[in-house]
Amino acid sequence: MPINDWFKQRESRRYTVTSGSGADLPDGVWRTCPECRKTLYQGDVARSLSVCPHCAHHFELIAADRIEALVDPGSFEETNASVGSVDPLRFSAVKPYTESLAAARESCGLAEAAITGRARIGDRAVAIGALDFRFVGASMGSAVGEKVTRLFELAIAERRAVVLVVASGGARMQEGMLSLMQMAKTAAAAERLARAGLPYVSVLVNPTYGGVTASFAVLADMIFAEPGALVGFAGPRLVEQTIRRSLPKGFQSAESLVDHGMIDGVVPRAEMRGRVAAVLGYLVPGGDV
Amino acid sequence: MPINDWFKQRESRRYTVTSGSGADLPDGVWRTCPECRKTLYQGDVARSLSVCPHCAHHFELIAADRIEALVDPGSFEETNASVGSVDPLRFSAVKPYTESLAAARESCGLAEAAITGRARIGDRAVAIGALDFRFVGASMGSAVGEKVTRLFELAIAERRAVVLVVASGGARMQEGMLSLMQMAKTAAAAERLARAGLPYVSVLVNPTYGGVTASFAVLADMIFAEPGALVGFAGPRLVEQTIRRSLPKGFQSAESLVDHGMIDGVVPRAEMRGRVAAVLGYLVPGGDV
Amino acid sequence: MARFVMEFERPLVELEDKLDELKALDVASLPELAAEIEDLEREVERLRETLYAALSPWERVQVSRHPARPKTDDYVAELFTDVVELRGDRAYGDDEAVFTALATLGARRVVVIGHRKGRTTKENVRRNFGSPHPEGFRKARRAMRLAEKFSLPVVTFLDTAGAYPGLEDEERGQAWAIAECLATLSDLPVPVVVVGIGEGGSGGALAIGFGDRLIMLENAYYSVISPEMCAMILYKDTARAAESASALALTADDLMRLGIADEVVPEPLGGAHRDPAPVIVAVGERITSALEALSAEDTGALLENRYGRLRAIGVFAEGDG
Amino acid sequence: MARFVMEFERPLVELEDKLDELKALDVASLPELAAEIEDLEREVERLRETLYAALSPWERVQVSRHPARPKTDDYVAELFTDVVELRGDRAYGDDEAVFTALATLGARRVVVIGHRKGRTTKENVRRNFGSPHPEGFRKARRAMRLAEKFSLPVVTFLDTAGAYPGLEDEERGQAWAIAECLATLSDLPVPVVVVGIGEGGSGGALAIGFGDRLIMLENAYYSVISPEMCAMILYKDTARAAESASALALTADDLMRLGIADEVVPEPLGGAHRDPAPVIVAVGERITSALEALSAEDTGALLENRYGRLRAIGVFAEGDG
Ligand SMILES: [Zn+2]
Ligand SMILES: [Zn+2]
Repeated sequence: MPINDWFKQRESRRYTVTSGSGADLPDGVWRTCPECRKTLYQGDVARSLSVCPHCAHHFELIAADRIEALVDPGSFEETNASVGSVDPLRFSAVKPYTESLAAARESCGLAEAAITGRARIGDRAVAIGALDFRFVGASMGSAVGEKVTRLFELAIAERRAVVLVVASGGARMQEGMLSLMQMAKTAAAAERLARAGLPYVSVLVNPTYGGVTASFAVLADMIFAEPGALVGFAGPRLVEQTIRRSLPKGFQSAESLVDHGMIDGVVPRAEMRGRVAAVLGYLVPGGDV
Repeated sequence: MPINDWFKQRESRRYTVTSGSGADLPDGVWRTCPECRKTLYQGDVARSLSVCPHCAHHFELIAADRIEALVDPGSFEETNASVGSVDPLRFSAVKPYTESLAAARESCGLAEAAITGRARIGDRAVAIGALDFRFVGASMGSAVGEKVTRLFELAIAERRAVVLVVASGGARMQEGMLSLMQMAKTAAAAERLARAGLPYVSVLVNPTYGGVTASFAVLADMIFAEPGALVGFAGPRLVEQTIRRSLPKGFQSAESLVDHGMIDGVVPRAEMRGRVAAVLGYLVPGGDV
Repeated sequence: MARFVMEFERPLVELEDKLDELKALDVASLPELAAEIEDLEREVERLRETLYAALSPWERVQVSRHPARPKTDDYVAELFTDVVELRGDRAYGDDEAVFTALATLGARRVVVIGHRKGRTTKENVRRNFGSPHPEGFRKARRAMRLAEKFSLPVVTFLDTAGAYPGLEDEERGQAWAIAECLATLSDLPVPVVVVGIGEGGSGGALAIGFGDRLIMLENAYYSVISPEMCAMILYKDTARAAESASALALTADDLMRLGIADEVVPEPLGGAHRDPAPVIVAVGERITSALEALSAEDTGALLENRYGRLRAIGVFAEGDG
Repeated sequence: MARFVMEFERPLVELEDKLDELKALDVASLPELAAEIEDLEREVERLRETLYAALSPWERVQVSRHPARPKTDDYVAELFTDVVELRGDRAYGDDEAVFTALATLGARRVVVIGHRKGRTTKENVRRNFGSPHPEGFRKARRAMRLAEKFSLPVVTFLDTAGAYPGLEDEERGQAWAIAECLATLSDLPVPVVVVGIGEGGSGGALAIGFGDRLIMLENAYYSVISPEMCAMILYKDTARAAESASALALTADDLMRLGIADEVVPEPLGGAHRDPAPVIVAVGERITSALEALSAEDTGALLENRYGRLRAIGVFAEGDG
């Protein structure tokens, strides 16, 4: 559906930042953990930040829950909620891009794959954003690029730290070169933040790939990842085809990224808020602790 | 002999910047090329910048010849010629350090392993220095560190580019920690030059090792090396003992340093002057060519 | 190298071959042949024009990959003097898929950065067919920093299928290396002129692929994803690359329309490889006038404009919700 | 871990063992034993004092390497709170031989950089026994740059036999990585306090081993070359390391005399491992007061003083020739 129609329709069912997860699953439902194959009660999963109580498998979280899990309760105030993708190239293959967008909006209750806004973490003012993998694979088109860029600009204007929770399939090919250029645009905005001496912490969650990894996601002062998150530039299948042999165990996993010097640590979801707050305690301008 | 005696004695036989090489060998002498084993007439060797006419083996050159081979004829004007090492630790093992110094001064006609001064290359004003491997293995003690540091400072004061021809066995252990600290001192001076926006080109010749490689030698904007020059931090024997297997062919050679991304090129001696001049043409402040 | 025939040229090439055969016969002894040759020549000319006059996006992609197409090496050799190559990232290796050098264009000293495909198989193996490893991007970044330190404008040439998707490239931080180039380029305080000469494959092209001017050759492409991979994702069928190429808006004209490219350098009928010299000269002229204009700006304005150019790219809606 | 006995302690340890044996006997049933024990105790005490009171340089080197000696980990755990580790050089690897972190000392937020030896064999293997690879120095440099960006003072702990002299370390530019640390540290616009806690081996120590204050533990050493390697070069005999250690002027006192170190933290008789707690506390106090004094200086003066400190190091003659 065209974005303006969607906005009209949305009036009646504004999405809310919900705690817990399992997206739309009601509490009473049973789920199977893909890692340990145990059957879990959705209510338990939701209460543990969607981490399997048996094997610590980290289930996917929707963007709103990502933010909720990091910020001081009730402190999030969304910005640019109405920025959403259109179909500049009239891209149509298998399914028209407009249909993919409409379906994503319908199922996620979001205008776009990124949610951004102001919040506080450990009572420090931040500009925070999160990507929602359900929305066209959290790929970066013009709208995601614009929202992320505006988030950096907001932070510069208001002297805030930036925190971004990133998951993404990469660039959004349905927007062609407009999408590719968002890599440069967001990287330029991140660079401006850095020049302004303001801190930026990124949290990489499963999966983060392609043009998003190769732009703003890894330009942070400190980078953390969730256990088991896969992060890379090229997808594992492409790499496998390229090298014509099978990939080593743990390839592109958060744990191997630490060994290869790419990130500062693998942090369980339950500890992420504390870790991010601790980093901000050092990097946010202001007096001694 | 004490340095002041040496300076008195030196009056009568000031060393001169001589062209050609073979150090003290008279023209009529025959030499054997260590590479191709051919017998060469010293006069021919000297006329070809001490490069074997058969296999292009680069013979060692004394520091004065290094400078002569790079600068515009007659443009070199030495600075700090009288700075020389003393024996602050009263270091004596096998042979007292003072004896090594006296012997080096006697045989090289130099106060120290470094010669520094002002010159012009392609008519551009430079501060240039060269190390002389004959002088206690061109190791860096207080005097070499001081001369190199003063050279950088001279360049900053007079807005000159710096060109250094480096060969060295590393730090001069006979001066203990005073020697190690020259690494930091010369690196700090090189950093000040960089901050002043002035160019620095280093030329690494055989052999360059240890504390000299790991300080000012590799902090240049562009680094070139002579064919076959060996350059590294740890010496090959120590590396071999450490890894307990034999070293690959070409290990630490100038050619392998290019492949490993450490230097900008291997440049035959006859082309070095042109290459350095070309770089200075780009990096020395001033109008377009 | 054997003559390279692109798929869509085949009908033309067959006619051209037939014409050559006829011409090789003894025309004097076969008077009816002269007329036939004349007919065929007209036919070839007609076909050449219809075939090349309006290339499809996918055909342009093929032209952009033609092995005889002028490469970074050719532009450097023809346009620049006093070339001093910079090598190595000072940390891991010297990636020959990326060329970096100090060079002089007319009376102007610049830093050149370009993807570097080879002409021979041996060259291509050394250069990984122009697909950079992380150290190639890190070398490019070193060249950018040198340009900054000594206030030299930067000229880049884009010609890569993309950053190499190898195992060790991932391990050595391909994404990190590209992202750092993007950040560095975005506020490099010297003029940056980019020329798309052949392939402009995704992040590997973008890493040195934006600045204050983007000059595209008529048949160069620049794309978020290769048409083949796009077809694979959409249709599970690389043979449908032509459709993808059209959908992706990757031609020079598309980039003009989208406000990403600034100018297009025309190519001779059939592609730059059919007559490289005038194309290379034209590129040199375009770079020179771009540098001339940009050098007049002060650094603050230059960087504001560059950011503004990027900032303006993107088409999205802002609802009233 | 079995009790570690340093060569020069052996006579004392033997007496101590004998004393322990006697004490284990039934004193009540052997009345003459009490006197013997008392004598032996006096003897042990006397020997302990003569042995430890004036350690030779080579003995201090051995103490500095004692496996139970407090390490970077211990100082970090005891003195700092809210430690957030920084990992990786963002290009090749995370070298565990170098520890980098954001940490809080009292009320002061700092960046900590330290060589990191392990306590167990497993830890030591992961940490390469505290001898960094190039990526360790590159990680340290990243931490320095972070300190610069966010105006955090830097505190470093030296405890390495030296940079690792491996094949691949050479190939990945060990010398380059160290030199870049030296350059970065030399004008890093925040206070830098260095603590020599154990071994200070050559360039690998120096890479994070100079700044605005150098605090040396009484038995820490800092040397241009290891005594063993020096002996090897001079005498072709590593057994003559003791002579070399004396010649090299590598003790804390030597460094004070040479104007390189600023202060010496005393250790308990026999070395810091015999009673680590007060040593660690004293180090914390020294760092705190150094930071206090340095934070009062403005950045320009700080950097001028740092350069001046380096500039003044060196003893040479300037003849009249
Ligand atoms: Zn589970
Ligand atoms: Zn020869």
